[in-house]
Amino acid sequence: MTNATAMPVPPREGDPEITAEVVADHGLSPEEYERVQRIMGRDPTFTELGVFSAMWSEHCGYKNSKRLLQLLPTKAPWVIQGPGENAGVIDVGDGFALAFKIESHNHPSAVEPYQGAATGVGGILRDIFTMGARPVAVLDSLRFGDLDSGRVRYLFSGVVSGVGDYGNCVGIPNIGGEVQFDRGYEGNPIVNAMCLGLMKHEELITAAATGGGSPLMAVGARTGRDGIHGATFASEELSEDADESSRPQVQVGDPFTEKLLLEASLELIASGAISGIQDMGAAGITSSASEMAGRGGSGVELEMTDVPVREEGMTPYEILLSESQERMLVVAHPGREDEVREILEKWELEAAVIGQVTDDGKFRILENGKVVADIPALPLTDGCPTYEREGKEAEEITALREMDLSEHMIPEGDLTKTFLLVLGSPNVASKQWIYHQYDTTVRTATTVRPGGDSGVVRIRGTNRAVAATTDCNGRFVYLEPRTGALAAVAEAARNLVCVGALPTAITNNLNFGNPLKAHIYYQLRESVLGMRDACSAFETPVTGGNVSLFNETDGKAIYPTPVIGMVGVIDDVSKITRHAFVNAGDDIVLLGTNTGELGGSEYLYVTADLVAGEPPSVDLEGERALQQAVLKMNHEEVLNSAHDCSEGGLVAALAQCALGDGEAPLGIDVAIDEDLRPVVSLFGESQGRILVSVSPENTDQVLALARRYEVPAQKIGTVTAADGGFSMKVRDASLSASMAELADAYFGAIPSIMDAPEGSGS
Amino acid sequence: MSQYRLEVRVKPRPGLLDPQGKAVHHSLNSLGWDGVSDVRVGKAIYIDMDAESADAALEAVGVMCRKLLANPVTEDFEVSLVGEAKDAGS
Amino acid sequence: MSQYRLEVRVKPRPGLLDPQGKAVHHSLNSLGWDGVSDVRVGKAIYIDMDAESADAALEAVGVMCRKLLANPVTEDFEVSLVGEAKDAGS
Amino acid sequence: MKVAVITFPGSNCDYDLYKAAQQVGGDATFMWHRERGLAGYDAVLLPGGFSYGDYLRAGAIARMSPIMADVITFANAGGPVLGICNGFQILCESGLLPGALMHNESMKFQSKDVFLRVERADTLFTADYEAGQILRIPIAHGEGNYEADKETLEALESEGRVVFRYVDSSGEKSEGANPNGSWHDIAGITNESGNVLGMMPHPERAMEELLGSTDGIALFTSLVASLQTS
Ligand SMILES: Nc1ncnc2c1ncn2[C@@H]1O[C@H](COP(=O)(O)OP(=O)(O)O)[C@@H](O)[C@H]1O
Ligand SMILES: [Mg+2]
Repeated sequence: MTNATAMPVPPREGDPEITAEVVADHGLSPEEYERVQRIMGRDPTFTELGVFSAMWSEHCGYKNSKRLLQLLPTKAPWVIQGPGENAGVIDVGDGFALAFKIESHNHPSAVEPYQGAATGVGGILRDIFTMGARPVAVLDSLRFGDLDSGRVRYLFSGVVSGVGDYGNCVGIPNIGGEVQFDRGYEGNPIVNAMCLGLMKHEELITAAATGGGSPLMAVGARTGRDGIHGATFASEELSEDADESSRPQVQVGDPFTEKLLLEASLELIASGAISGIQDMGAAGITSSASEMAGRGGSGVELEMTDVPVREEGMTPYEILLSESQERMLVVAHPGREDEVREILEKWELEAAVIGQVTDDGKFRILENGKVVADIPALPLTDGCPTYEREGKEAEEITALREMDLSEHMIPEGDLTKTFLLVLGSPNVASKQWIYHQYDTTVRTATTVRPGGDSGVVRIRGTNRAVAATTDCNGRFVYLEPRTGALAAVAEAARNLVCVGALPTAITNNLNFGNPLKAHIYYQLRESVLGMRDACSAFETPVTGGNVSLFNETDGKAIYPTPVIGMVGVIDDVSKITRHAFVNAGDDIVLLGTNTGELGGSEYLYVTADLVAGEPPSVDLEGERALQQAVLKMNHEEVLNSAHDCSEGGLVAALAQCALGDGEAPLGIDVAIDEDLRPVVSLFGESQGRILVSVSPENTDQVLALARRYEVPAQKIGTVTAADGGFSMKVRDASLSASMAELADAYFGAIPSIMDAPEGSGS
Repeated sequence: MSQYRLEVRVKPRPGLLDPQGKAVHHSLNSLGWDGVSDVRVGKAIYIDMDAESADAALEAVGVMCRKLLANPVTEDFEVSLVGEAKDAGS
Repeated sequence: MSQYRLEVRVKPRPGLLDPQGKAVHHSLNSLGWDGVSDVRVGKAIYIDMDAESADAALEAVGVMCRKLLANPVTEDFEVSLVGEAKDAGS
Repeated sequence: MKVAVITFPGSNCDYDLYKAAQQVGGDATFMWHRERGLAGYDAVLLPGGFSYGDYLRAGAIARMSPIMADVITFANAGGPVLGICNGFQILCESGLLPGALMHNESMKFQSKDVFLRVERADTLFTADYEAGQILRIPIAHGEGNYEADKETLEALESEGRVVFRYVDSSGEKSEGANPNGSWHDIAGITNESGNVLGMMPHPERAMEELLGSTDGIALFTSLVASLQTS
C-alpha cells in the first residue's frame, strides 16, 4: 500500500472551529494532537478530529495497555484465531471451532444500569456471530458496592434485568458468571459479559476489507444520535457532578432486532455473498470501517448521506461516531448486493450500500459527494501512540498488605454464628436470585447450568461439550496484583477441571482505574505479568479480551479487576462432574493444602470490615498437578462430585456441596486437624484446593492417584443424610448447624435484601 | 383530606431508540396503515391518593415520578389530575 | 391530508389482575406515600399519522386499538387528539 | 406424520421444538411466519421465544402474522395445535385459547425447573402420561400469569380443560410452587374441543437425561401416536 497522505479538505459549514479546548474535549493531549497534524500534514477538520479522538481513545487504541498486552502468550496448536479479531477462536475437536470473547460495559451501566448491561450483552453477541459462529452461551461477571446502599441495589437489579432481558430475548442461555459486592466498587460497578459461539471450522469468516471496488453495506438498525463519543467517554473518569449534557446519549438495546440480525448475518455468511463483516460497536462506523480497512491493508470511502438514519439533520461527525446498536458493516462481493438485500429483507431488516473498499489506503468520508474527511487509514488504526508508564505501588497498599492480622485469628463469640454470617454474605451466598432471571436452558444444550463451578454446553451430534467460567477476586489483586492475577487464572482453571473440562484458552477483561496514576499503572502491569505467568503454566493462551480503564469516581479507583474468562473442552459428556454431594455415606476428600493466609478473605470483610493482609499465595506447579490429578480422576470416573474452594474458604465450599441447589441437601461430618488456627482452617481462602466426594470403595484409588501426581490429599469426613446436619470439628473448636439453618442463610441472603420493595434510590 | 386520581404519562425521551414503538409502527404499516409515520410507546399510570389539595397531590406525584415511576435518564413524564376530587372521609 | 398526533391510553380493566400496578403500589407505600390507595399501570402510545380529518384519524386509531394496541380480554382504551394538526404536504 | 414448526420473527425455541418433534419420529418442517398454507400437515407447533421482542404485549404482534389465519383455520377444523410459552401467548392473543398471560406476579423473569401435575391424561397431548403424574420441566418466562374473566375461569375448571398445574415436588399445591401467580396454578389449558393446547413450561427442554429431565418426551409421543391412530 502507498504511503497515503491527506488531501486538503475545506472546513464543513456549521462545524465548530478547532481550538485547544476542543482538542482537549476530544481526549487528545497536545502531543497527540501534534501527531495528528503530522500524519495529516495539515490541521484536521472537525470531522477528522472526531475520528482520531475515537480511534485513539483507550477503548479503541489501547494507548496505555497495548505494550503490556504484547507480553501475553497467545499461541498454541489449538488456537485458530488469536487477539486482533472480533473474537478468539480455538479448535474444540470433531471439526468444531469455538469463538469466545469478553467485553465490558462499565461506564454505560453506571449511568443507566438496565440499558448499559443490555447493550453490553448485545455487543458481545455480535462479536461472536460476526465470526460466523452461532452464539451458544453467555456469562456475566459483575461487581457492585455493598448492598446496604439503595443506589447499589438499584444498579444491581437494573444490571441483572438488563443482562437477562437481552440474552433471554435473543435466546442465548446464560451458563454462569460471578458477582462480588464490596465497597471498592461503590461508585463504579463492573459489568463484563462473555459469549461463546460454535461453528464448523470452514464457517469462520474474518473482518477484513479487501478487494478495491467492493461495496460496503450498512446492515441492521438505523443510525441515531445514541452514544456519540461513547468510546471516549469510556476512557474517562466519571465524576459525581459531571454535566449531564457532557455524557453521551444513552444507547437503548433492541434485542429483537439483534435476534433478526444474528440470523441474517449467519445466513449472509453462509451465502458466500460477502467477504467480511464487522459489528459497529464502540466508535461505530468509524472504528468498524477503519479497522476493516486496516486489517485488509486497503482504504474505504463512505458517503454519509447514504447511511440509513433514524433522525433528521445528522452531521457526518454524528453519523461517524454514533454508537447506535444492532448494526453491522458488511463487505459484499461486487455484484452481489441484491443477494445481501434479499437476505436482510427476509429477516425484516435493512441493508444499504454506503461506500466501497478502495486501494488508496485512505479513510475518506463524503457528504453529498463532497469530501469531509480524508485520513491515511493505517496511521489511524496503527499509529495510535502507545505509552509505557512508571508504575509504583501505593504505600497505603503496602501497609494494608503488611497489616498484622493475628488478632483476627481468634474468633469472637460463637463459631457457628460466624459461619452462618459468612455463608449468608452475598459474596458467598447462592446467586439463584440472579440466574433465575436468566434463561439457562434455551437451545437445549446446557448440561451444567449456573450454580456450579463452570457452565457446560454440549455440542450436538458429538460426545463433546465446552465449559466456561469467569473468575477474579479483586480484593486479592488489590492487595498484591501479581499474586491476585495468578489466583484469578488458577481459580478459573480449577473451576473447569471440577466439571471435567481441560482448560484450553482465556479471554480477559482488564478493569482498572486511571493508568496515568503510577499506582494504577503498577496494578495493571503486575496483573498482566501474573496473567502471563499463569497462562504459560497452564497452557491456556490468551485469544482476546478487552480493556476498561478509568473506572474511577471522584478520584477513587475500583479494585484492579482483571476478569479471566476461561474455556475448556470435555470430550465425553457422560463424565461431567458437578459440585453437589450426591450420596450419604460417600467419603469427602480434600485435595491440596491450606497455606495459611487469611488476607483478603470474606471472613475479614464480614467480621472486621477489613480488606487487608497477604492474599493467598499461588504455587503454579502445585496447581497444575492438582488440576491434572482431578482430570485424571474424572477420566477414571472415581469422583461423585468436585468443587473448588474459594470465597468463604473450606467451610463455605463444604456447605455449598452439601446444599447443592437446595432440592436434595445432604449433611456432613468432617474433622480437620492441621497446624493452623481454626479460623484459618475454616475461612482461609488458600488457593489450590478442591473438595471431592467419592464412593468409599474408590477412596483408596483417589488417594493413590493424588500421590501419583504429588498432590496432598486427605479424607476429611463423610457425607451424611440431611437430618444428620452440618457438623465440623477443627482441632479444639467445632461448629454444627441444621441443614435448614444453612439453607436459610445461603438461599435467603440475596432475596431478603433485594425483594424488599423500594424505589430507585437515585 | 380529599381523594384524587392522577394520570402519569411516561414517554421515551425524544431521540432515544424506542424498540417497542418501532415494532408497533412496523406492524401498523404492514397491516395497511401507511399513513402512520411514527409511534412511541410509553406508560400510562393511574394513581389514587389522599392529599390536602390538588396541588399537593400533583406535587407528590411529581416526586414519585422522579424517584420511581420514570427513569430520569431515558424517560420524560407528564402528570395531570383526572376525574373528580371526592372527600376521602376521616 | 394533514398530520395528526394521537395519544392512546391503554388501561388494565378494573377487577382484573394488574401485577405491575400492584408492584408499583407496594413500592410507593413502602417509600412512605401512605396516602396512595390504588395504582394501575397501562400504556401511553403516541401515533403520528396522516389523515383526511381529525375524525378520520380518531376513527383509524380506534380500529388500531381494537385490532392490535389493546387486548380486548384485559384492557380498555381511550384515544385523544394531542398537539396541533399540521399540513403534511403532498 | 408431518409437523409444522412456525418461526415468527423473534422465536427462539423453534429449533428445540423441531428437534423434540424429530426425536419422537415426527417429520418436522420449519415454516416462516410469512409463508401460507398448512394443507398436508398433521399438527402445528408454535414455539417459545420473544416474537417481536414481546413488545406491546407478548404474542400481540405475532398473531397478526399471515400464517396465523391458516393456523386458526387449521385449529377450527380440529387439527392439533400446540403452543409453548410464547406460543401459548400467541394462542391466547389470537383467540384460539381464552384468557391472557400477564406479567409474573414477581415482575421478574423466572427461569428454573418447576413441577407439574398432569390433570388430564386423556387428551391428544397427554395420553402417554398417567393422570396425577408429576413432571419436572423447565420454565423461562416473564409473562406467564394466567388470567381470564370469572366465567371463563369457571368454564375451564368445570369442563376439565386445565391440563397441567404447578405443584411442589410431592405433587401438592403449595406456596412457592407457582412461579408466576397464575390463577389456580394453571400451567396449561386446552380449548373446548381439546385439539389446541397452550402451556408455559417447556417440555421440549425435557427430552434428555443429560440435560436434566426426560419428562417432556411423553407429550410428544402422545401427539405422534394420536396422529397415527387418527
Ligand atoms: N452474575 C452471575 N450470572 C450467572 N451466574 C452467576 C452469577 N454470579 C454467580 N453465578 C453462579 O453462581 C455460582 C456461584 O458463584 P460464586 O459464588 O462466584 O462461586 P464460586 O466461587 O464457587 O465460583 C456459579 O455457578 C456462578 O456461575
Ligand atoms: Mg468464583
